[in-house]
Amino acid sequence: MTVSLDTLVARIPDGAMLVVPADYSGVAVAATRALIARGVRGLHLLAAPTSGIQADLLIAAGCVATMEAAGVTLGEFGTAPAFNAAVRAGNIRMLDSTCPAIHAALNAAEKGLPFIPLRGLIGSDVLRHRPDWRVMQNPFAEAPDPIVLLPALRPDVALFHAAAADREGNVWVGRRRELAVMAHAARRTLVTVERVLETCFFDREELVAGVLPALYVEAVAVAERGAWPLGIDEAYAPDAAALARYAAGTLFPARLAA
Amino acid sequence: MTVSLDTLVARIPDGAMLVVPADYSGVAVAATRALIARGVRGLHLLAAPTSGIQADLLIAAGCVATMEAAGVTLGEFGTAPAFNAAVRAGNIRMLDSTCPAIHAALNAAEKGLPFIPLRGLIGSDVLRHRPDWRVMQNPFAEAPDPIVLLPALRPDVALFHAAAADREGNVWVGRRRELAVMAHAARRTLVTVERVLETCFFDREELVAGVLPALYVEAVAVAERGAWPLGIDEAYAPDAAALARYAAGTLFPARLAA
Amino acid sequence: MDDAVLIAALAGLIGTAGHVATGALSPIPMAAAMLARRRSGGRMRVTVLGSRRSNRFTDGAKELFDCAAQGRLDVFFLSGAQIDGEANINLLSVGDYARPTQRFSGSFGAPYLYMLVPRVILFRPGHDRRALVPRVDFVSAPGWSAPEVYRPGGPAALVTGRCVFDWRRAERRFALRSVHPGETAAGVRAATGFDYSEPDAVAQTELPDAALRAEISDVVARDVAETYPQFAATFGGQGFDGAAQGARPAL
Amino acid sequence: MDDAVLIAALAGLIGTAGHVATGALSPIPMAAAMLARRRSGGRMRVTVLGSRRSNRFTDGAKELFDCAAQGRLDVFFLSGAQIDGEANINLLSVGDYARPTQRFSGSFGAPYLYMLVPRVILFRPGHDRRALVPRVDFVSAPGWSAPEVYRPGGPAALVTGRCVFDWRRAERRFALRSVHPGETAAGVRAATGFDYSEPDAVAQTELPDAALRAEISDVVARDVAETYPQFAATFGGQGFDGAAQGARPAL
Repeated sequence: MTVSLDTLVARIPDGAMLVVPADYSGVAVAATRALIARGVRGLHLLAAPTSGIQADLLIAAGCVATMEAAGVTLGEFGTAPAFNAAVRAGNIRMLDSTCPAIHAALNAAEKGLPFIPLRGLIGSDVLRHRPDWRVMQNPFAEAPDPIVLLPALRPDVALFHAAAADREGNVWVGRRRELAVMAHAARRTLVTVERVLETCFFDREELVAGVLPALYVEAVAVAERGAWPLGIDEAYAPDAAALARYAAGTLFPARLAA
Repeated sequence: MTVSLDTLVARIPDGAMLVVPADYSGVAVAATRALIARGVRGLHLLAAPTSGIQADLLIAAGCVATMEAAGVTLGEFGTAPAFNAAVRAGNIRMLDSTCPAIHAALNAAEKGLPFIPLRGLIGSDVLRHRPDWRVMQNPFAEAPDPIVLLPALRPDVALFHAAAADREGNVWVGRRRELAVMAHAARRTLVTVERVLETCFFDREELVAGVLPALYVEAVAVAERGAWPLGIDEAYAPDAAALARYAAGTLFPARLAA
Repeated sequence: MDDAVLIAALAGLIGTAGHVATGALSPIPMAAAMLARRRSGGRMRVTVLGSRRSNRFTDGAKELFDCAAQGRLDVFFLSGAQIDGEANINLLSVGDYARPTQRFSGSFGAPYLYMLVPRVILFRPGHDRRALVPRVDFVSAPGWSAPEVYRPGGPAALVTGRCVFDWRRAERRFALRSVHPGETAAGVRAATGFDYSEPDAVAQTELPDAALRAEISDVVARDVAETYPQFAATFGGQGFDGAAQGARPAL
Repeated sequence: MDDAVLIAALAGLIGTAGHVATGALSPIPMAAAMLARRRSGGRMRVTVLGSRRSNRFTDGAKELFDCAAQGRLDVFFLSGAQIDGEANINLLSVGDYARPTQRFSGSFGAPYLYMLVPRVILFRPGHDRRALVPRVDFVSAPGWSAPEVYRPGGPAALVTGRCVFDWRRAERRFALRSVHPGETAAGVRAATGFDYSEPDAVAQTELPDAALRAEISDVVARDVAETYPQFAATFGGQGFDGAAQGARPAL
């Protein structure tokens, strides 16, 4: 169950739809650098629902064919330079989305639904540029009531970083339940953790609600400070100085990251 | 925030759609007896997704106009006598459902969706007897692909029993996340608890994932052994002897329960 | 009825599945799943609804259904107050739907799981013409579906107190596979209200030997007793600690 | 720009709402919400995305959106790289969509929240003709919708570094409510690329007195610093403990 970082990322094939979490939710940056080192190509990178340095690193290294996100940003450190350049140059296919649409489409995959409706969106150019989304009349309404239908998003692989796994391969995600949704929705889930504990989370009932069961986890790799320069709530804060250097283009040589 | 049991159940109006959990998930039996004592009438009782002694008590006391459930049973203690008699006599309107449909329709209400699709069900007489459900062609499929659409279930009131609330009115539900879905879906949520703690669950991060925030809870009443003769995982097991007596018709005089 | 025969037969039908789940009031299927897991060297995942120890779900009561739709559940067990020759099952009522002569608990998750779980094993100890009927009064879940209906799952077999039937999907009918010790093919035919295929020579369901019986008793005592204490107490005469509960949270 | 003026003006617009939420990178709206909560005697609920202490959500990142759809969120804040006179907002790009001259982060939750939250306060400190335009290049979220479109929410006001506009829903246009200290109605007109209503006599946005400034500084130091340490450090000169984090779980 526990594998090396290189073995872990070898399970992400070229061309995969890869779903990754937002910066606040446990980003597997160390695994991302290993993935770049292995030279992955043609990813459909799905941010759930936004991404930052992770998307930017992958785009800078030429790994991404399609980027799907509600936002790509370095937050207080500014715009994501490689992402912005790639969009302006038309070097990646960009599927602009909105946070609740990505959450809902992953919920649809989690439930095995081919599609799910969502309120809002009508009149937005986000919808206008998504021919894969549809608008239909709510069949339960008498009066006109258009509503958007989203096809389910079923990623090939989910990849994230968490504080700890236990000896069974269960992963503690706490209140970051979006990680559980990602794992339920994806065909395979790969996780890096700060450490593997010799206990079982299910022996402590107060932890159980925050556990992603091993049932959904294909492999775990230990990566200490694996979210750096981002943070992980349980262990360390984001490294503001390093993120500022990244934004300025000086953290990783030529932004190659590996 | 903390009120008496009588004040709590006074908030359940006649004719309300009342959603209650399955026997394994924290049933507010003491509150149910208080509700019967106050003489509630015309309930649309929605079991999420099944019910046992609670539904049977309410039906026996003539409180229920419509029963919606995937199953009503006393489990190993046999059939629910008042429920079965009422169905055979045609004294209640029965909306037979299936567990995933009730879960999905509550998920739809939680998400503010007017409807949600669900796989399965086609060819079942459960579907045939639910004219409020619809079958439509999956608009994302080229080939014929019929799929069921369920209207959202948005209950007026959710009522359940839990081990503890904290001083802010947050309720710990642990892995019984169906209780959180019920509360999100319902307009108002009323909770009985074994006790109210002087702490705040949010001060202990390992508990947070199992917390239903006070945002969704209108009122809490203390009811020690409030699930009896059912159990609550944190505190006491179901009382098998009492349940057997209920099934035999001798636990509560004339099954009036109050 | 010899529960060990049923447990062994069900475990054989489970085979080498990756993930097996059992529903409410299912001590014999649970024992069979635990026996199959032991044979897999612990690699098989078994999810027991109603158990804290043998249940790793953390996303509420919906997770079983989501899990099935994701294709992460290989084997499930269903039953029926009535089962017919097209593998339709009835968990709801007998007689007219609006005014039934008999009402049961309800269809629970059957209308969904029967269609989504690849191998559903029907288990119905009582085997007579009232249970195994030409046509169920109410279809809680259909045994087969038209080709345009999304249906990755369906019946695999039917195990009763008398015999084991295989489900032949292409023929849409059951086929007698074996009769339990003490039963005959003619006896099964007489007790069954629907038609089915029958080989010229009908095998006997394997009778567990002493070693297998001991293993089954051990499985029941170690794995099943937490969830089904009454069943376990009757089954093996093993002591049961009624106070054993899952770990309690320290609030 | 005097942040205290903006904070006081936003707090006034929040009024007596039951539940206010603020999104990413929103220190001034957060301070305003915290000030409004203090004025409510603590009854107002404030949810700060990105905070552990001021965030009681436990159902993952989707909960904000579900909560809004349930009608449990009264006020939210949005911004725009461009905002036009019909209250359309653009968070995405300038120029042609396929080959933009400027690309921003993305539309985040705006296409949804702008339509579902009853009172959305637009907040955009930079106020010039590049930001407040006749027509946005990309509609991240529309300011108004056709009557058949389900839309319980929409814009309530627009606060910039120069002034406060009310949104007049029936007229589908902004109306100048007040100009901040040091600004004039003519100056606002010159800096604004879209047309709007203007009263004959334009009020001045209230300038916080010393007591209110002290209260705002206190709110920033006590409530905002956990989520926005840099903002708080600059704002009040208050010390900040960079190591302060939410409670860590004992795994």
